[in-house]
Amino acid sequence: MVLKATPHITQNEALVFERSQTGRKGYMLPALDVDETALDDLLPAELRRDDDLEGVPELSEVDVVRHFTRISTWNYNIDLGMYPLGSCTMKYNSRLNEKVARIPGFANLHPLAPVEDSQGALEVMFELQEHLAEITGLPGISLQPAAGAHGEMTGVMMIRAFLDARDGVTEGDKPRRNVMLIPDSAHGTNPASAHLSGFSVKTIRSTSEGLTDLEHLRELCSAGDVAGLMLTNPNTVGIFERNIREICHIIHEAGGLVYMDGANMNALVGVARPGDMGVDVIHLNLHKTFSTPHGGGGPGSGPCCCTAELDPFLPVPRVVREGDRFAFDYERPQSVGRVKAFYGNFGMHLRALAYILTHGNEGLREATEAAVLNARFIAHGLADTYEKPFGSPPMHEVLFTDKRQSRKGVHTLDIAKRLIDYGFHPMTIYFPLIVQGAMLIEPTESVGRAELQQFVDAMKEIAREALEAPDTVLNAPQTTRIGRLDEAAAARKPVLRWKPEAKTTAA
Amino acid sequence: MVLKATPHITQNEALVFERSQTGRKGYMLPALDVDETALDDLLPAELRRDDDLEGVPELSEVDVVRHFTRISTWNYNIDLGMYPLGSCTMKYNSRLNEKVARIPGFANLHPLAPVEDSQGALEVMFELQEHLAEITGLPGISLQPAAGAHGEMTGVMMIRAFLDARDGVTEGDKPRRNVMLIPDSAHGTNPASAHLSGFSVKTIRSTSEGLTDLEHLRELCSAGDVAGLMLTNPNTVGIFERNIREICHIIHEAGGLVYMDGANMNALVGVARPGDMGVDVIHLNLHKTFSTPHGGGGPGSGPCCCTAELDPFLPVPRVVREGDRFAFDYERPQSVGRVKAFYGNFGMHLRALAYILTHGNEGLREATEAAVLNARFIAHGLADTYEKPFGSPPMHEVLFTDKRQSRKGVHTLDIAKRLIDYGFHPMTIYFPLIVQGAMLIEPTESVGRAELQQFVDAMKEIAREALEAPDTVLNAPQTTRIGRLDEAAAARKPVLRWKPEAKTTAA
Amino acid sequence: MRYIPNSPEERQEMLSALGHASVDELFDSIPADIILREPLKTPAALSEVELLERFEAMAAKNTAARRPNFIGAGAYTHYAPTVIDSLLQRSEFFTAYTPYQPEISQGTLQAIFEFQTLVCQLTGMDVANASMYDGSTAMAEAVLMAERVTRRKRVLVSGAVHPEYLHVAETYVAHAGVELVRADFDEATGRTVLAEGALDKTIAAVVVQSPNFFGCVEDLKALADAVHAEGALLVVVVTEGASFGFLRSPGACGADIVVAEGQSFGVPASFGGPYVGLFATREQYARQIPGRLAGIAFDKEGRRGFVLTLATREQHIRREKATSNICTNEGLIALAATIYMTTMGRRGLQEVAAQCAQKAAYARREIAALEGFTLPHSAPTFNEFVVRAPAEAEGLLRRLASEHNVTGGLSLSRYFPGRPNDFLVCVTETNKRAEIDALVNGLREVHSS
Amino acid sequence: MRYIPNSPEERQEMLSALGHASVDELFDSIPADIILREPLKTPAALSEVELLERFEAMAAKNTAARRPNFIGAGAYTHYAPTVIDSLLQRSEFFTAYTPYQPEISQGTLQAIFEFQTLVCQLTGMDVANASMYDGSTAMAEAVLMAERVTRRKRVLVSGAVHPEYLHVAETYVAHAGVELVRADFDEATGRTVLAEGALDKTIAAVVVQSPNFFGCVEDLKALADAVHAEGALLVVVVTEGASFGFLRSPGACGADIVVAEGQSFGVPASFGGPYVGLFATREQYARQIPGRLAGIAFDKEGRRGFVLTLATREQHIRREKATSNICTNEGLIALAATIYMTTMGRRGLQEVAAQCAQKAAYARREIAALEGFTLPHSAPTFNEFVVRAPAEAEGLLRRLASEHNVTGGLSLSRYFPGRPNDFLVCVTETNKRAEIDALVNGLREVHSS
Ligand SMILES: Cc1ncc(COP(=O)(O)O)c(C=O)c1O
Ligand SMILES: Cc1ncc(COP(=O)(O)O)c(C=O)c1O
Repeated sequence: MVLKATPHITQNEALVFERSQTGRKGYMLPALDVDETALDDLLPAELRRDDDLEGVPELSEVDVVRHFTRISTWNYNIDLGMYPLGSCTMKYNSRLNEKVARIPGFANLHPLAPVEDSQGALEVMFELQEHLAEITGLPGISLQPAAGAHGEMTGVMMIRAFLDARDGVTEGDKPRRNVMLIPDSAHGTNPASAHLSGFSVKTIRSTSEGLTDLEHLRELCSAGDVAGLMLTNPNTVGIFERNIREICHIIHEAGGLVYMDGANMNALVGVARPGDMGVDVIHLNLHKTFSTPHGGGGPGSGPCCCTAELDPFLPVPRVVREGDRFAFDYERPQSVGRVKAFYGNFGMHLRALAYILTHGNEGLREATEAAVLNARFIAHGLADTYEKPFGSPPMHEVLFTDKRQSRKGVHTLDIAKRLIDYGFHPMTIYFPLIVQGAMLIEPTESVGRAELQQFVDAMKEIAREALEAPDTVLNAPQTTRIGRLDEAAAARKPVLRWKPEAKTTAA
Repeated sequence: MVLKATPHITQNEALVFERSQTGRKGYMLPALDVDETALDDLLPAELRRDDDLEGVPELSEVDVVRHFTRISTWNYNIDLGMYPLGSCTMKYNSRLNEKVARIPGFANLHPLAPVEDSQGALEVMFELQEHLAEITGLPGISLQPAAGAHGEMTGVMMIRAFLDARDGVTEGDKPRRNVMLIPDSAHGTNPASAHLSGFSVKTIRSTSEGLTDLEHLRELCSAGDVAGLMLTNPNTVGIFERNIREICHIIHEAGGLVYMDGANMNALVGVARPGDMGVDVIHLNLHKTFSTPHGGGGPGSGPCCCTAELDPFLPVPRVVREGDRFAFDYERPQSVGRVKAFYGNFGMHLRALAYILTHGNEGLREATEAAVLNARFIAHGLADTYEKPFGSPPMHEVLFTDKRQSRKGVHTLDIAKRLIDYGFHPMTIYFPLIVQGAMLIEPTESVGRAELQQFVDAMKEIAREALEAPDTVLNAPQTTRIGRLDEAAAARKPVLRWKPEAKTTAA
Repeated sequence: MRYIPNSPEERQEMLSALGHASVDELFDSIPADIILREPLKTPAALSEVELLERFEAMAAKNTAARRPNFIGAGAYTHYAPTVIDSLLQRSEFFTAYTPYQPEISQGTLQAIFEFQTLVCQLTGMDVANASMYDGSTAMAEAVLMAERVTRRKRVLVSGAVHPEYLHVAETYVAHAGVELVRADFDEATGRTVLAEGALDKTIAAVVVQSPNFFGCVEDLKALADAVHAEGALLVVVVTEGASFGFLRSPGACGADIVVAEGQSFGVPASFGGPYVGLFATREQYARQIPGRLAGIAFDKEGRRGFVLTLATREQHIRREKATSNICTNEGLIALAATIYMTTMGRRGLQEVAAQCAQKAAYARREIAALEGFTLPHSAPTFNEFVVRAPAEAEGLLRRLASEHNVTGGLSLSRYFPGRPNDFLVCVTETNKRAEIDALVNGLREVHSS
Repeated sequence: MRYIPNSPEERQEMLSALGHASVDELFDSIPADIILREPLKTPAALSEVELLERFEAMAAKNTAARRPNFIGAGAYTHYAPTVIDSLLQRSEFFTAYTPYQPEISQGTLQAIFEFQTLVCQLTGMDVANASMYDGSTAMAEAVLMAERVTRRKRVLVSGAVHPEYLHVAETYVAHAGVELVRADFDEATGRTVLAEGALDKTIAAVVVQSPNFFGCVEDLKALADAVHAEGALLVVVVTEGASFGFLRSPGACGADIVVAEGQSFGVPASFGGPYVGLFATREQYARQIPGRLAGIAFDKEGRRGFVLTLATREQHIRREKATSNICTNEGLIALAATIYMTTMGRRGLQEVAAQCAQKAAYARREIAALEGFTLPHSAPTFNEFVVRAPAEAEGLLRRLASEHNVTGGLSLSRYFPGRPNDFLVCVTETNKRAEIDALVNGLREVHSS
């Protein structure tokens, strides 16, 4: 087995505040070129800052560059290799897209500049909307939501608004249909978004096959209070809900609407369209399927795509074409309103459009095929070694558990940490919650055969270690500059900011 | 002692050729938009390539990005910290300068584009020339040489041409004055450049103080065949040649000219000017003093600066101002000719000009002061621990030797390797050749007090280890992904390229 | 497709090894009737050259991006030191995920911790989170948090907060059982006023922006005293982060929650996003904060590191009971802001703020001296102020753009149809005196012709 | 100065700790009479904003950079994939020094080894070095090496090598005891001819460029045979690296030393530099190569790594006896070329070359069909060719630029006063058909009006 990684000397680095030295400067401004106004004429003293920004660091430019360069080297990242976080679609973030987003005509454009002088930006948004509509099969699009959860909130609020419009708001303030059905396997943002939108959440069970339990669904629907269903498809165990048409039918029959969490669209683009399945509204994660960089936690972009029926309820403003110009349309009286100032994370729209145009229609499908194939490769490679809780062939991600290893006291967390020693970023762990010790592996299309094989080999090797030398796994990682951190202690007595007197070493 | 560095997991990576897989593609071109010509009409088969470029890698863009990102992480670099290579002036490479060099109006400009449509580029060169003239006190400038050694060659060829013009070329082909004096402490490029320019090299001894031996100099000059002297100042042991006026006088009296190797100008900018010392011609290393990035070995830029007397001998073309426009002047009959196609490493000229303008005249001096101060700090910190072969206070770099440590079998090489474990790039070692076990330390102005202190502490710790645990030092580095490499074996049976059948593991 | 490592041939081999005859078999679990039988009707692939040309052509149509600009109103033009983008573009930062595996994510985690600290320092608060989507959603989350903290259902919002922020808050609270009540606005001063009786024990919080949407600096201290007297919280919104370098911090004035837009900290205008929401509060409310938090942790050997902490507030643990539904935040933009604050530093943040205030004061003076133009509000301002024109602002600004190549400000009629002649002018350290003079002359000429 | 970490106060403290009263004492070893007493007369410091504005203003004067361009002649406009510059900008690459400490420089070393291999593959040679300054100096070094290898003192240089390369070689050999003799040039074919008797046992090497300066592909095989018959070396110069993807490699034709300009491999024109010189030769001459070489080495545990090797050829060891004086080379540009060759790869290098040849053939045809314009040379070409105009080329091209916004080629009169009507046209894959058509139409119109 070729070793994927080896420890190498890496710089340590304190906090910026600890590096700071009085008098250092990392900036220079042009000299003030207007006649100076006396301070008190600018602003009365009692409204002025009086702490001289004490504590804010003072550093030279070199300090800044070294500080952030050093700490950056402690991060794993996509450019170093496979990043198989299930549900996260960590695919290659193209440099070309970064360049596009930095074209001055976009980067320097103020969101409130006159629309006639911002036509290029509106064109970008409009074109992206068109393509997303084609990809999802859902014609109504808003690019305003800033991330997946934000898109969920928008989408379920649209369901709320649609139902209210259709059914009327009965019984004073409390609307009639108030239940949002969510599978037990769903991502935490789904119930959180539903709750934020005023729904009460009921959980649908999954079958032993890892699919939505249709019987349970029907049962829940029979109560007559169902507003809708939030479903991820392929679901969070990586399996396509093959009864999707039926599911949608049941919900529709019960008077509800179907929200699809599009986090897993990387399994479907160019192959099948949510609109064709009966879905009413979906959000996409441009920062997953369409490769806009995750940036260590964000930004994302979570466009909402919906049927023509739901279109009037999308957030304002909408980007519309009027002849050969583009405009913002605010006149949507049924709209849920605004979910964010301005028009969404435009910089991400640019990148996603660049992704779609660079791939081309055939490339989009090719990426889907390659992503699913890679997941299958892993599923196949590990089938004999790890417990696969569900039999169905996985789509773009595959779920295993630590069932076999945990008998020896080695758990998912340990396996994940040991993968670090083998040079990999671990998979998503303990999600979805419905299986114990979940390990959700999503290689994406951005990994070549050799590295997939290395991953399979590493996982097998860890399984062997779990049997033969469990301590190696339990004490992992051993090759990182810092070991497992005591997260429980951190949460018990949280230190969330630096202070001059802060205790910075262990007791 | 705060640990400066710690090992951390790092990706391994094979050669691009080993990563290559038939059929992978990392590029896309626009489709050919002209009528196709039959291959044989383009070029007869016997002139066409017939090996299908076998062996050239086939990789996706992701492969390329991962390959080069991974291998990059094995490099130490300025942005990680102090890089105290003596004689190399590894100072901060500003990002701003990189941006300047990439402005499309410069980056996309063809060197043979009409001069009237390239005025901005000529202006850059002209302005840089003016500033370098002011900084060196030498009015004649050519930006053509591509590096220090290239500047040396240019400069000594100018001396040759000047002497020939002054004295005539006597005795057939062999000119009368043919001896170039070079201190034994000089950089290897000096004798090599002198040789390339047809001079025979005579070596001047250094005094026990580390200075040019004036007596020896006078003696060598008395032969009457001296064409010139190549002197580094501050010299390569980091000491200012305080007799520089006298030295120049001796050479001039003997009918020769003085070439100054300007590699160490970081000790002098804004403080003293070679032109005021009596120097006739100098090269600057823009990639040292003026912070253009070293790029893992280059590019450099080695402008030649000379007295008005030598000006006619500078390479062609010259950049000149004619009223309010700039032009290339080729009409310099006495010129040594051309040393490079086009006009030198223009991209480096841009960066150097940006350096000069960003620092401003006061900042240039400030940098010099800070650089010398930092070297003094180290000199002082290590004075008790390492042998300092020369007593004079150092300028921008300080020389120590391994004399004390070598008694225990620990040599300069070992100390250097051990510094790696402490998170530092080693200093320049075994240069200059005149002292045994040389360690030449140049911190530059780009290092803060804390890191200087860390360096001093590390060096002291190593000295302690050399006494108490010499094996730790002898077996260093221990924290890198690869250990000391067998350079002797590599040179005995050199493998200088990959081949499909290449043996890639040790015998 | 050049981003996919495995070549078609390799993929065919892999398929065969898995026992598949064709790639279509991979999708066997999808019912045949919903399988797409035709290629998507999106365009065919473009090469890099073609793609860049297309985007450059679209960018060229954004003529506003090439003009001196005096619009602020939630997005501010400040100088961003070059190092910011150069560091952001390290793949170690921009291609990393949320730092769920701390051992190989310390770079991101330490940067978040530094961001949190800087936000606390600037706002004058105790704790700050790892970021919200932007200022507007941060304000909406603050409203929801105030309800959680106080268990009261009514929130008084100043009429001088950014209208789009208000609109967002309305959307967020629509189904949360929280009622937004508009606080009064004094046209003469340009400040928020709490009408007699507006405040009582049913009020969870009062939300004010300072400098407010009209550029006026609010008297936060007085507001805080009034609000606290009723046991409510004071939520302070800041859209112009540069003001922190000059104005008394909201924390020092008594704010309980401070939310801000961080775009001023080295983030490009980029037609409205991505930006970054700042969210800070007092220590005692730490467990009610929405979003991620990084905190210090130690390993077995006592080495200091950082982890995401207090996760039990969050959706992935608490699901519908979470403090917010936010998951992905604005990590990279928070990093940009962190690098900005660090590079400008203690002195630079103050100098930028001072230059903004000085230049705005100059512009204010010059415009006020123009015949026909007045300044309707009397309260002190920072770098933004309302001008009342002698004619419809919309038309005036349009002519200013086309005839004088200056984006002169934002017509208030966009949000306030009742104020057709008013427009909002923002001046930052990037506006040269010559630009300000061009604006002033332009106003004079456009008006007089 | 913001690039200097230690603040003035810190520096004062350090000075005091070292026992100095003032900073001037640091320079005590410099005689007082040569110490500068006044500040340099260079300008005062500029901020980033001001600096960028100044450079942008100068760049804007380079109007040629914004026009379609048909000049090649040693610098070629090819498409450079975005990844190149993005990888080059990793500080790990661009701020590293020459890899003298292999344990912490393996990234640079491995890249050099890959570069050397790629150069061998493209040129068809056995060994290549880590780079020379550029193509012109590489050619001069090849001449000197030929002398070392053969111990003969005369070198026959084709009159169809780039005139600036020739000029550089003349400078380099001026004091090396090597005589450069001009080989004949056949105007009809556009190829080099070795006149009867030109070759004999005093000739160290014959130097030809192919495609030569006039774009004509030389018959290298025939030349090699003739040259080898006299025991001399064939030195082949290539200025247009893209040609390697289409032309028989010099190695396959019998070249002994191949030197080339690598600018075509993803390196911007940048007004002439930095570029990168390629230098390759046969195995048996490896120890005569100038410049650095990376080779494989192993550590004690048998792990493969790379080191700079055969250093005894170099100036830092061998001093005046070194094979060259070169020290700093063009490392980063060699890396750019390596990334280019790797990204384009086996297929892309051939496709670029084919497109160049196709587009040039199209342009050639169209121009040849213009009344009054002829193609003076009959030999096959790659992507560059000479056009004979019915009038002075210089004036024609000037009008083409000003009236049709096209840089139509290079007037040969720049180097060959005797060829006033000839100009050299280069077409690459980046020239769209519309640009070529504009050139052709422009020529027609300018000529006929
Ligand atoms: C299945 C699923 N749904 C929703 C989300 C939430 O998306 P975001 O993080 O963009 O808010 C995620 C991503 O983490 C997810 O994996
Ligand atoms: C003292 C000295 N002289 C000359 C040189 C040669 O300069 P370059 O490497 O730019 O050719 C160097 C640099 O290595 C040097 O340190």
